[in-house]
Amino acid sequence: MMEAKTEDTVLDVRNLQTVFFTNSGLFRAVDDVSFSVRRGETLAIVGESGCGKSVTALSVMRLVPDPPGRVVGGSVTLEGTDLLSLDEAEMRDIRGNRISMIFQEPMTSLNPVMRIGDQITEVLRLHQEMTAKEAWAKAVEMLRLVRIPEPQRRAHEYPHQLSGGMRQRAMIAMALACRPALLIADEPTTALDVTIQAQILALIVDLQKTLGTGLILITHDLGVVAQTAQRVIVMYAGKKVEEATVEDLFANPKHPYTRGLMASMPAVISFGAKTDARLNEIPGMVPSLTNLPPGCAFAPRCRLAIDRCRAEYPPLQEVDAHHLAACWRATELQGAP
Amino acid sequence: MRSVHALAAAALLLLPAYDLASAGEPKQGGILRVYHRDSPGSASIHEGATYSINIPFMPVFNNLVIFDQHIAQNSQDTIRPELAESWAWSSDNKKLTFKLRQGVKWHDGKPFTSADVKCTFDMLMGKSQQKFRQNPRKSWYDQVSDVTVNGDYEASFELKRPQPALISLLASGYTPVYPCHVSPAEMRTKPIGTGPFKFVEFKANESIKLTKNPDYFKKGLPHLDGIEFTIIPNRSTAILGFVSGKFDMTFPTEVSIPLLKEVKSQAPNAVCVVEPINVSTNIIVNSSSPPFDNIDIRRALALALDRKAFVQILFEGQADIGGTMLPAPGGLWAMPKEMLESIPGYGPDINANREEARKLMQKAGYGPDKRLAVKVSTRNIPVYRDPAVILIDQIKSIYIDAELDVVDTAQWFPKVARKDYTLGLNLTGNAVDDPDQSFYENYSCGSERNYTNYCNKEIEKLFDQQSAETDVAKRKKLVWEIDKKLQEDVARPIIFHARQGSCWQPYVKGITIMVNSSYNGYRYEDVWMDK
Amino acid sequence: MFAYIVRRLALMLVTLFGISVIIFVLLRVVPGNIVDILFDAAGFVDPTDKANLEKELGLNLPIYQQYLNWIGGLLHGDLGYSYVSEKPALQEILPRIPITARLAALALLFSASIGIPLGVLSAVHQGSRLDYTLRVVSLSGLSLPSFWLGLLILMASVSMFGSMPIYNPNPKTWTEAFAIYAVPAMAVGFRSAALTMRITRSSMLEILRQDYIRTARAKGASEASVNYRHALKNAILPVITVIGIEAAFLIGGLIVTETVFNIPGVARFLVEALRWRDYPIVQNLVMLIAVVVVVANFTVDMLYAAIDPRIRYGD
Amino acid sequence: MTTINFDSELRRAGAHSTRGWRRLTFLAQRYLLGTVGLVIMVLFVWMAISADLIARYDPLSVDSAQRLAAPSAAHWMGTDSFGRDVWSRIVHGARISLAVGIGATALGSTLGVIVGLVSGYLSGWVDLLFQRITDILQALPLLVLALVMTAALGPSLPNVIIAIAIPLIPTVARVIRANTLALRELPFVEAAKSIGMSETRIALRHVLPNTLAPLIVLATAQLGSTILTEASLSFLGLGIPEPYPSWGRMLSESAAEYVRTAPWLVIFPGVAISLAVFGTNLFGDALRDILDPRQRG
Repeated sequence: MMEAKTEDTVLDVRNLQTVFFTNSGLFRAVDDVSFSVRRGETLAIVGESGCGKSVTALSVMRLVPDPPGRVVGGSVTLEGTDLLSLDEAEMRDIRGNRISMIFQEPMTSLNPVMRIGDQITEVLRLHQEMTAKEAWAKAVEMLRLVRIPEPQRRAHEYPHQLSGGMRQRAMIAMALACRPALLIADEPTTALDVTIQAQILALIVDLQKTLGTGLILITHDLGVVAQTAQRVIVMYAGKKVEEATVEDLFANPKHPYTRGLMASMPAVISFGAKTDARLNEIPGMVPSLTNLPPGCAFAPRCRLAIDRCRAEYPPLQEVDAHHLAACWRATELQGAP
Repeated sequence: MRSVHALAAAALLLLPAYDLASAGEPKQGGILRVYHRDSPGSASIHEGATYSINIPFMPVFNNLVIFDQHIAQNSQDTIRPELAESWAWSSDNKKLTFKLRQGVKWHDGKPFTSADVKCTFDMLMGKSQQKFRQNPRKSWYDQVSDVTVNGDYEASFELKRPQPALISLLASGYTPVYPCHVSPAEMRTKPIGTGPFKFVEFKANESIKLTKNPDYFKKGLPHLDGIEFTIIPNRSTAILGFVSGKFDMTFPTEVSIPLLKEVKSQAPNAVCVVEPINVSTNIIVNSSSPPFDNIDIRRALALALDRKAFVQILFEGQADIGGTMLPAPGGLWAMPKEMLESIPGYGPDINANREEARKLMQKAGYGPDKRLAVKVSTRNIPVYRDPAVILIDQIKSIYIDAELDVVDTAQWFPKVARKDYTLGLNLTGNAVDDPDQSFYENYSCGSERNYTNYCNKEIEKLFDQQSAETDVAKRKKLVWEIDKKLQEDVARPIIFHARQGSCWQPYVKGITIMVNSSYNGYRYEDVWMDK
Repeated sequence: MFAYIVRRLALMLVTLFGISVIIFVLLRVVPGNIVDILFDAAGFVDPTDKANLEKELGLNLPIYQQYLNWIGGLLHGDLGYSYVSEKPALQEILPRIPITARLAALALLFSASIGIPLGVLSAVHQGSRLDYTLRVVSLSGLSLPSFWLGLLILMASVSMFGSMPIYNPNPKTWTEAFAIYAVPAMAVGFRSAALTMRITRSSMLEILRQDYIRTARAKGASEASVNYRHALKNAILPVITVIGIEAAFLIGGLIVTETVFNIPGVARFLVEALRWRDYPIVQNLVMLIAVVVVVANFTVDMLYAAIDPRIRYGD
Repeated sequence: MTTINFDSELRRAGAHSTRGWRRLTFLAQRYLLGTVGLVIMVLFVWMAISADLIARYDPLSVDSAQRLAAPSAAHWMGTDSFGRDVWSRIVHGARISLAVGIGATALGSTLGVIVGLVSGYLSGWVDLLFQRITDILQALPLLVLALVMTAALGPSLPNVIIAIAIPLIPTVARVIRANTLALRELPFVEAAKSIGMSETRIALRHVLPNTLAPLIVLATAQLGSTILTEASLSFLGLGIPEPYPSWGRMLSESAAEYVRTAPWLVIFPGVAISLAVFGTNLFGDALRDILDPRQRG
């Protein structure tokens, strides 16, 4: 594989498999996905909606709703601990403490009947020995850290009194309150106004730098990736189809799907809608995960598909240094799309 | 149940048998707890026509005379003095004079005098300034021309013609003497009497409370400290209350035969009797419009009745079959068995009767292929509805398909008065077991309660003849003849005379349930509790 | 907020006015009135007596006149006189209110204290055997006719203890006082507890699917904290609304229960008054019940606002 | 990590059963309680429909020789104090209960739909007026309203149905109104408007069918409660009068007198009412789960 486990590695995910049991059949939401994140590094996971990005994140958090979902294979190692072997109580000590997560919808992700301050205090008191007073002071400090004006007053307010951007800042404050080793941000800016998006993103990156946190940024927005990430993995239909450094990926995408994504990227990055924008350049739809074709899942939509693509799934291969791709014709693709 | 019945019959023969059996010095004190079946409309006995009022309020009052409270069968021989010390008929039997007791005080301390007697009966006759809100027994005094007083302690009833039955009417629980100085409206809410118990309070739908009258003119009475009626309209709850000992007594004559079994199975020590209540269940037939204007169809109807089946189903055999007058042994005026069975429809061979009925129906143009469709109207109360269900089933056998039409209480009598029915199922209660009361009220031309407008001038003459007859034996003969004629005319076919049970705890002493009236036996002055 | 309250109050008045008209007309379009009932036992209706009585009671007036008389009196606190007892209606109704109120309060307490925890339990353990059992039990509770339940309780109490709780205005002992109110309250409360449980359950399930519950989990909060600290406080809001609606439901249940347990409260009084066609009592009782329901709904909305910060501070 | 049996997990999730019989058996397993409810309901409906066939005696036929007979081969559920066959009365009673249940629910729902649809669709003063009507109806407890209505209308089968139906209007009207308001804004309604469809037609063709699911859920839930309301009215003496064999009256009238001496008179009607209501409630619950995805657990 691409990089050896180093002491710097915060999270190491190997061959993760998460399936959903539905009444239309088995659905492999995450299929044999591996990646790792180093301290202070930003890893972006990119793909259309339904490709398994969010489930990957939830699998790492062990928050996949069961039933119907279940992590069925692989390992998730955080700072040397295998998370999948922990019992629920041990896992709770990790969540919010060593790994935190920011969700897409700041509107609904905060408890409407609890004050902002209380919600931050809660995470502090769960994981750190603190009096209520200390925790509150710390919460206010966190709010100041995420640049919320008048943090003292805001801490006393309820979520609905804050704007969307403010709420997401509060979420970030909550997520970083315990200085986690890893922060997972699942489309943190999608639901926000365009003008706020950049600010929030900048804030996350800034804080990540200051705190040395590893960051997994889940997005469908390649513009965001270009601005913030060091490495990128591209997912399609539950599988990792390409992995590279940001520079490599943008300069020389090796998977037709990645190329399609890039081609459909508008000049100005402006995805304001809540749902992922439809990609004009890629015909067809994401296939139903319960009924995948035998070969490459992307083959039906791929202009370059050959017979082999339809018959045999391409393995993930190192096509360049530190550049992995799963495509029979990866080597034929050169340069920017 | 048979044993209860037998016991009741025995009590009837031995008359005050209960007292001999449980002889002993009456104990003083205690509050008698009785449940009441419903909330009476008012506290004024004169304005009511239901024993829902009589039972709780009779202990508040006294009459001029009263039926002996411990002789189950009311008759002229059992009439005892109460506010009157004695009474006498004039030689022409047209004046009845009462000598009144002196020193009696109303519950508010005012003295009782002959003026109160005059006031009461003037009001009943509708002669006084003050009026009752309603006066259901005005017709009892049709023959009284005037009530006169002679001094403070003598009062006389002047009659238009001899009416020996008058004294019986005066001895009913329905005929208390009211104080002159209290308005009828006050009597409805806060009755004042001279009786053994004083009125304390009447909370509608909740309770009626009476307390001992320490100044009662009968020395040493009453034994009880008071009587408390708890109003429980729901029979299940009421019976459970009695069974669990929350009450010393059920509401008198309110326990049905099946319910009596439940009581006996749960409270085997309870004393229960089943007695006739002198209420007849009858069919009112609208003879003024088709199809029952046809005498043949009316006769067929009378012939189709299987009275034994009614009695079997509704009373497990414990009810009486007779004509208008309450049958023996409870009743005094019932015709002999042979005479009764000679009336069409009363004969023992039901099938033969129905065969004859079918012939009459065919004569009137009906048959198995052309059945007569009618409605049987009755009130939406089980005691009315249940016999109607049986009636409908029975007349199926004579080509009549009847449909039950239940009528809301408030609309029942207006509907009957409008003649807006073909067949109706009705209950007729008789306060006093006397032909005058029942013949005039139910069968005389123009009487308000003659729902069927039956009017037969010949019979009308016989009514007067029996009423004026002072020889009891002769009067009985006349009464039998009238009763038979009424049945043969299908004026208002009588189906049966109901019986009802009353129960009390074994320690309650001095209760006698009357066998030929359910309106007269509730003075309760010498009831006591052995505990 | 102030404008909202004023508007609500105005609408309440409109509703009450509508009810007063409807109930008034409904009672009078039917043939037969108190006079017929009063005469009923006598076995005949004397037309002159009837006319006199109707005049005395004001039943001969044109219907709008009767209505105006009633409403006019009502505004002055004069509820008229009961036709039956001839006492002021207020005097008849007033002493019965605390009885029913006590019963209703106990029943609500019972229903909330049983229904809410069981509902939460059922939702948290959704799909488990416990959930199934609770759902089946609550559904069967809702399937029993309430009078039947009441009678069963009475019969069981008689055959087990040889005694039964029957209303007594002056209970001698604490236990008696408790039995008099608590047993009937449980009989009514059982049904509404079942209802409360079911609503709490579905409300909880709804809340447990919310994003902020996932946030709470991501924080490392324990299941208990997620369920009770985060979910229940949100889930309780619809439950409060339901308890408000249940106030109405309860009054219906109380009619039957007060009859079975022979409690001289307002609800049974209505049945009796209807039987007697005692219009002043029926009218005023129905208005009373309507006021209680309307005020209960209003209170619940206000309570909702008090608990839910979104409403308190929102426009 | 524990091993996972994929097959059994999938079976539990209902895979491999997308159509036909297997789908049905899966649904039956998934909504076990609902299926039980449906079976009970079907049983009662069948009983009501074929009452004339399965009743072994005339339910109204009185027989003084056979009164209070205990259950036996001749009389499966014994006889009542009139000697009437209880089984036959229960079976015919199913008809009455169904008539009351379906009649009242249908009437109440229809009126509710009209009020709700008109109110939600026309808005303006009509809406205001109709909303006040629902307010008024809602301010009176169901039983109070039904009680006053039956007292006013007098006892008869149609009157009892009307009296029970009227109080059902506001709940239905509210749901339909809310739904209509939401639907009005949806693109397909806008589209229908733009091609010049009449308002009434839009309301009936587009809006109404889309409010059907919540309506069905609501109606099923109300079915059980109407049967219970009838029973309560019977207990208060205002239910369906004789001669119709109503379960409520059968139960309330024998509850006092025959608990010990003829318990079958109390048990069978009691079980019939409770079971029928229980069945509709179970079924209604499952239906809500299926038709109202928001509530799906």
